[in-house]
Amino acid sequence: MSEALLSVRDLSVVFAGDDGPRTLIDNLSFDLGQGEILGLVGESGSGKSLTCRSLVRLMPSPKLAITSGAVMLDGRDLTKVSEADIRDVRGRDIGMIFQNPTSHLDPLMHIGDQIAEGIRVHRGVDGKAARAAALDILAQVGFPHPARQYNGYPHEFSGGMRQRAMIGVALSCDPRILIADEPTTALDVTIQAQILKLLMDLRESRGLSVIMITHDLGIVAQTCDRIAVLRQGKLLEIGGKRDLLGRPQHPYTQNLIASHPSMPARQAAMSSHIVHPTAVVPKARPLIEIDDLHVRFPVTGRGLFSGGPREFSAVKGVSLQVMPGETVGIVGESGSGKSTLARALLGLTPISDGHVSFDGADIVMERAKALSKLRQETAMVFQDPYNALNPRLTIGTMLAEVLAVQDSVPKERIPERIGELLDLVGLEREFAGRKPLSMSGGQCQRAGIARALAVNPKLIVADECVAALDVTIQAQIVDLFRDLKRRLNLTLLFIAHDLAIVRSLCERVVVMYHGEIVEEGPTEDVFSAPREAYTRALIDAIPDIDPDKRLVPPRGGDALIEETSGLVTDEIS
Amino acid sequence: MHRYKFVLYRPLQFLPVLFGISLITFVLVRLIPGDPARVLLGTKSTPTAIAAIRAQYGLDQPIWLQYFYFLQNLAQGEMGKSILYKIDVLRLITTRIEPTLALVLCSVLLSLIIAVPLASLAARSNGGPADHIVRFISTFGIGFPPFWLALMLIIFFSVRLDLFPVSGYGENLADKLYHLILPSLTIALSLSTVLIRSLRTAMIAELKGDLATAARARGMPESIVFWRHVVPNSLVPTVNLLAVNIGWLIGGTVVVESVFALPGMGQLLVRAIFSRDYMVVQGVAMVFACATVLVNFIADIVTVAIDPRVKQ
Amino acid sequence: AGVLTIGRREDGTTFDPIKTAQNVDNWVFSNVFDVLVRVDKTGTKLIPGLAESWSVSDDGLTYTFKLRDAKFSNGDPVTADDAAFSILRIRDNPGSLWADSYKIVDTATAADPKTLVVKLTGPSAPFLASLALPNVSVLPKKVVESMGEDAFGEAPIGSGAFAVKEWRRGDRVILTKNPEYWDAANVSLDGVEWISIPDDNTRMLKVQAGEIDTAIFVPFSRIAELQKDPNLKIHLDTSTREDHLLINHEHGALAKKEVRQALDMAIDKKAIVDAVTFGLGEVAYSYVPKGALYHYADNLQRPYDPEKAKAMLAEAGAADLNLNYVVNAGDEVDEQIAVLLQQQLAKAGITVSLQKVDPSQSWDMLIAGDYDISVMYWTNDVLDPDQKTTFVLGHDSNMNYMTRYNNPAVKDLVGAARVEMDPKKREEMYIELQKMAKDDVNWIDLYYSPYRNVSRANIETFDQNPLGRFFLEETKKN
Amino acid sequence: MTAALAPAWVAVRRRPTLLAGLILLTAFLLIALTAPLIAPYDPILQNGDLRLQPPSWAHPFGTDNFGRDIFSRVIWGTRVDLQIAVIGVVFPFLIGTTVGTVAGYVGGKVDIVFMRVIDIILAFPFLVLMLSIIAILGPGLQSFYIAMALVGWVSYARLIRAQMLVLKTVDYATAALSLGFSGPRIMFRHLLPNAIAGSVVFSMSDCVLVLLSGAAISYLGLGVQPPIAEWGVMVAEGQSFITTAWWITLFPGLSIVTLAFGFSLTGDGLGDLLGVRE
Ligand SMILES: Nc1ncnc2c1ncn2[C@@H]1O[C@H](COP(=O)(O)OP(=O)(O)OP(=O)(O)O)[C@@H](O)[C@H]1O
Ligand SMILES: Nc1ncnc2c1ncn2[C@@H]1O[C@H](COP(=O)(O)OP(=O)(O)OP(=O)(O)O)[C@@H](O)[C@H]1O
Ligand SMILES: [Mg+2]
Ligand SMILES: [Mg+2]
Repeated sequence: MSEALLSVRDLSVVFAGDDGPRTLIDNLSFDLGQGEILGLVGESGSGKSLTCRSLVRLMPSPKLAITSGAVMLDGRDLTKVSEADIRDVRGRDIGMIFQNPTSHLDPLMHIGDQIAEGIRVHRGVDGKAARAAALDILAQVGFPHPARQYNGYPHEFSGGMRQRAMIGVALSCDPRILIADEPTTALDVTIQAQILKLLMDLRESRGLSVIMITHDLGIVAQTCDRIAVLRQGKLLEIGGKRDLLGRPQHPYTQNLIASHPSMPARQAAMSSHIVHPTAVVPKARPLIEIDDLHVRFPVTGRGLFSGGPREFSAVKGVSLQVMPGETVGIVGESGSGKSTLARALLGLTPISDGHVSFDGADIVMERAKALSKLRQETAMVFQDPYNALNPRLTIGTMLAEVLAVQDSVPKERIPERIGELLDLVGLEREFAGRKPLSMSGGQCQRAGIARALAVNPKLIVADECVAALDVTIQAQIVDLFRDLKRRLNLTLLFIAHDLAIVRSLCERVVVMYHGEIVEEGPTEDVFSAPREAYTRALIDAIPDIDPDKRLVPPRGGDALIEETSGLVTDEIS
Repeated sequence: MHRYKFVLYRPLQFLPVLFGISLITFVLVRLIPGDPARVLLGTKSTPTAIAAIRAQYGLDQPIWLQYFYFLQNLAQGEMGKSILYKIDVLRLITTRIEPTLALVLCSVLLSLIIAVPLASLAARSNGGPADHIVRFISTFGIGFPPFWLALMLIIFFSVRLDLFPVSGYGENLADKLYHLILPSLTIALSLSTVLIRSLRTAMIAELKGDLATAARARGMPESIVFWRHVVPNSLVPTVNLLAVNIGWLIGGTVVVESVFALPGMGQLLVRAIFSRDYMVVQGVAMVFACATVLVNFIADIVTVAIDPRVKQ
Repeated sequence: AGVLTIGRREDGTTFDPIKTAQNVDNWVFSNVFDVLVRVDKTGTKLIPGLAESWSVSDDGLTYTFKLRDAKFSNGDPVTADDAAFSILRIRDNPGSLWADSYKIVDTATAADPKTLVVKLTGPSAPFLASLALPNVSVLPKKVVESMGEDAFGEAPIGSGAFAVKEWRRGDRVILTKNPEYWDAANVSLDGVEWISIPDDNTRMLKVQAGEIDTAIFVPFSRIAELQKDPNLKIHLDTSTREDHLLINHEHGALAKKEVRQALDMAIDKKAIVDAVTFGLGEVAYSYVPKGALYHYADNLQRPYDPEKAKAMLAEAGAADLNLNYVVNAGDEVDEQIAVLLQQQLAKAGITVSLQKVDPSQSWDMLIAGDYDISVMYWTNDVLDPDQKTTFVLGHDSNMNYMTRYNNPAVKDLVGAARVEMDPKKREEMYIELQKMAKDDVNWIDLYYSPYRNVSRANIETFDQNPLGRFFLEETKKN
Repeated sequence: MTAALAPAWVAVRRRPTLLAGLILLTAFLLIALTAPLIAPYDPILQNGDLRLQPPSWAHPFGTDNFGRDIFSRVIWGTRVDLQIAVIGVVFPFLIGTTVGTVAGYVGGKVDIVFMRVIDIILAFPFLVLMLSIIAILGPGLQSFYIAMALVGWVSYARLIRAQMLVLKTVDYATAALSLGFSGPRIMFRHLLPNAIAGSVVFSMSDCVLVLLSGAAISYLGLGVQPPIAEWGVMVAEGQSFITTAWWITLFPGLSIVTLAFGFSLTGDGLGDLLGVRE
């Protein structure tokens, strides 16, 4: 490692709150070397983003202030330089890319212009030259048709392309240091792999130094040179990735590594829990039977006079059977129709064609009967724990209402039942009086599961129910499911695009692509020997925590890019 | 251009709206007690004279038949004849439409001229003294009854300072604009308070938002951050607010027209209602409705022009 | 020389004289058109207009007019044919609002180009006076017929002192001096602009600022202040306006004459004059307004005496009288009177509930008898008292101006006065009528008020006669 | 109960805007409630000897052209004008909220029908409606309220509908649906409380609009029945004296402005409190 390019010394950031100051970053020190990729990991709220924003003094609120410490770049302390100087540092020396490209790109401006803007300001060139340079950058970050795509608006691109544009914007100022704040969290595994590959390529070609923020150890394992672990604003440990992953010092780090779904320990644990399909009584009637299901949505935004399809098929001809007590995982990239399938089988979305029956009742032919059965015997758990709970109701009120409406428990038994449910999901009974906003994501998700259990379901459909959670919490929730399944003999339909979790939880897995099932089978079979190229691509794209298992971007670059941006082509011509 | 396609079929949606408005106005004005013939004849009316006038204007026909004739006329692009003015309603309206349109236009421009800089000032000094002053003025200014404000402006600017004419509508373009300054100012003062509040809130949100952070992280000077990113993005919600307010204004200029003696449609309408000049009320209502519809239509186009995400 | 600008409340509605009954129109008609016979400045005498002279046959049925040499503003001569056409048109045209008043005309013919002969179906004392009405102005027959009525109503041709140059609807009527006018030599103004400025304040401020020369309809409340301004002249010209309280004779106790008399005594008219007209009006005591023909100056004035009124009411068995008072919305003066009357009548133990309604609707209510009391006003269009008398006392189709007053003796006298050709006897008859009406309290006379106009100090002779005619042909702008 | 209110009080105290607004409104409410006690004179009693007196100790706001005490009239006017602002908003709020909730949640044909009706009302000249209704029912508060209710609900319906369209796709709506809750329960118990904040904030500025509409109607001469003291009517009637007796219009005018100010401040504060973006 060469001489440190950027060094942070004893950095502290304090929040001047209404009830006294709170230290958010506590005496943080680290170095970033030339051409190095440094990973910053840690749970949500640990201060990763704040640290990086402090480097360029972009505090999210005037109530936050750097109280001590120094950020040294080229012999200057960035915490002390003038406002004009720090503005010069931003972009030119230190560029940033953000987690959510949608909100960080100007929706009203052409992608290309946003890149050209930085070039004009920082390099002081005229419009024409800036445009040429911007086209160049577009090509570098992997836009297949820069000239045409220059005039595209952010919303016309897919998430992956937007993130590429975001990187392009950051590169426009030709920085030496790039801060990437969770650049792939919002993206599919496949796209994630491409973006990470892009970042590493850029490091190679431009000699960039990168600070990579993430909470996924797999990503750091695949991309970083060194890793820093943050917790509650403090640096727990820092070191070379092999050292740190191999011999974590701090118990928190050890736990973090152990929670990673791709860890051998967890995979071993899983196999002991799996009830083999053969264990299911073969003659049992399937709980769910789906036969050639089609779900189509009317397409808005197409005028009276424009031709083209007026319907969009989200699910096209899916057939699937789920036995009682089975745990089936549904995977597939974003938009492949997973949620739609789940909603259709619960009778929450009208079915366009085909048949779905639950416990023998066809939800098209015998709608009333099937629906009442579904409402009483199925429940859903949702992705975003906060959005899934009505923010105005306490957990107790919410559960009581479900119990009252379901009418399965006598009125006077309701409080007691609420207690039992909370016990079941591992929440203190006092949570009955809390509202979602005063609870953490994991606690909310548990409450959501308690609500699902309140109906005494035979079937639980969990739609991306851990995607929004920290790895450590993720692991807890997955354990909870496993436990409940065993104790209550639940049938579980588990939707996720995180294949590692599915692999650790489910017996059977269904892979969806563009509304169709492309592969289906026992989890281990599918994961160890995928038949379809798509499935393989999905599996390969999972960043493994083992740095030596290299990340393979699926189907190599351009083909997929072409496809994801295909939608765009006719929009901007 | 793909995204402007709605321009072609949008007007079709408005036909039922206009039909609904014609029906409601027709029924409504005829529900009002009072007889146009009697109003026309004044205090010295006699029953025979009243009957003669009613017959002349077809008011003795059953109401559904009258409506039928009205629609029939409308289909031929006519709106009947004014009972009070004895000329074609459409012609009458064309003689009165200009001042109202000009007034609305000038007021809107003026209020934008007032609102955009003030809102920018306030948003950029968020929490500072300038912000407090602007907020105070805009909150306080909302409550002024327009006719009171108008008189105060006349007394101050026209009588005391002799800067502007007291009232009236000029002869040529420059003169007309000169006459329109005070009336537009009256409206603009209250309209701009609404705009300032909306713009300021939007700008503050944008200034704090991801967009501005991203631009700053690229080292963009604050002026570019503000004018290239924050302002356009804050305008989007304001365009709609403005459209609703313009729609409201179009039918509500009567007080200002009356204080400043502008020969516009508002005055025509009020007099028509008071004298039960049915045809004129209907005609003006239709014209106002069309104007409102048009304004919303323009607002749609503007929104689409500013914001590529919006598709109708 | 110069152009006189006049600020008024409303714009005119049409220039076809037979199709309007509004003062705003009539007052401009007098500038633009000419009539056969005019009413003089005092409002008490008929003087020659387009007719140089006239004679009436002994039976009172044939009128012969000798026309002067006059021309329309397009240069065509004014002929007897035009005059006959105009009289027959107001009688026969389906759009005429005045047909009833001219049904008495049997024929109108041109004996020669300058001689008009009008034959009546019966004798009529007020007929000659009715020819002074601006609505029966002499129009150029050829032009009306060739242009069409509607077009004429927008761009008329007349033989008055001024000609319509442009009409900006809602804004102003621009008149220029008519060089063809028979007395053009004596017209000083180059033109006149009637500008509509609906808001009273604005109109006054506009004169004060010197942006217009004159303004009419000065609010009572502004007179004292404007009088102090040395740049301005206030003109208070006698009018025939009388404000009165209508009483619905068919409603309960109001049918009793004593109750109505008590009501009269319970009202302090002086207080109304003071509060509402700021002392500029005059307490009224006869339905024939002061300054009008046959006004009876010695008519009975009941004293203001709420105590006596209360006693009279008690005697008549109407001790706790409840009255429903219909108020015209939007009329400042009307609402003020209502508020005053409510308080005054309360002193006599009468409870008045105010019901504010849209003016056009209050008409309907008055006609339907859906009221107890209500304030209305009347201004004469014609010099002769017959028009008002017939409407108010003659039991015509209007139920005596909505009061439902019914006294056959009065009715007979009204009829007789109409055909009495001897002025002396007629005057007696009208005095008798005024006494009878007062005794019966057909309504309660409240006050007479003047026309209130203001002009800049440099404007000379800005006069209005009691019938409302402006003599702009005499006005000078220095 | 007091314990439940304590956090609310803390939240209010931290927001000077809201606090100022609430204080102003409370003050007006107190004035309205105690009008008979604090008004020194009968608001409708005329006194010919005291006409057009400028402000003095005996008559702090002066007297009008009937010799009525303007101070007392302004105090009594508080009753009427508060009532105008509140009733003029309550009905539109109720109607609009209901319609918006149903249209937004149910969607489909119901939504289309309501949206067309809303289009019609939005394009309908307000003045025609207002003047017609007043002409039909007679001038006075009742007609005013009816006209306001017929038109005003549209804004609320649009606000709520937009919120509902978003909220009904939120997970807890889906959850409620999947748990077998009835439509009305989901709409009114689960979604509406989360959708209503924007409307509550808007209702405060709507109060201002209603007050001003009332004043405009008074200018056209169609305000409340005389001799009731109402600020808008007082300003309109005092207009003829604006150059000679400024106090007749000034004090009721200021009262309108101040009350409007109170509503605006409260609205701003509420928006801040409830986290609503305008
Ligand atoms: N504007 C702010 N005002 C007050 N506190 C803030 C603000 N922004 C962040 N914080 C606090 O600072 C701490 C660190 O936040 P930061 O955003 O850096 O976390 P993070 O590690 O990036 O988490 P995540 O993985 O969720 O993005 C948190 O406790 C957060 O509550
Ligand atoms: N109500 C709807 N109207 C129109 N299109 C819809 C609707 N719901 C979903 N779609 C479309 O159907 C497709 C499948 O959506 P779905 O939500 O089932 O995907 P998913 O596999 O759950 O994706 P993700 O991983 O992002 O949750 C997407 O392209 C989506 O845009
Ligand atoms: Mg973060
Ligand atoms: Mg999904």
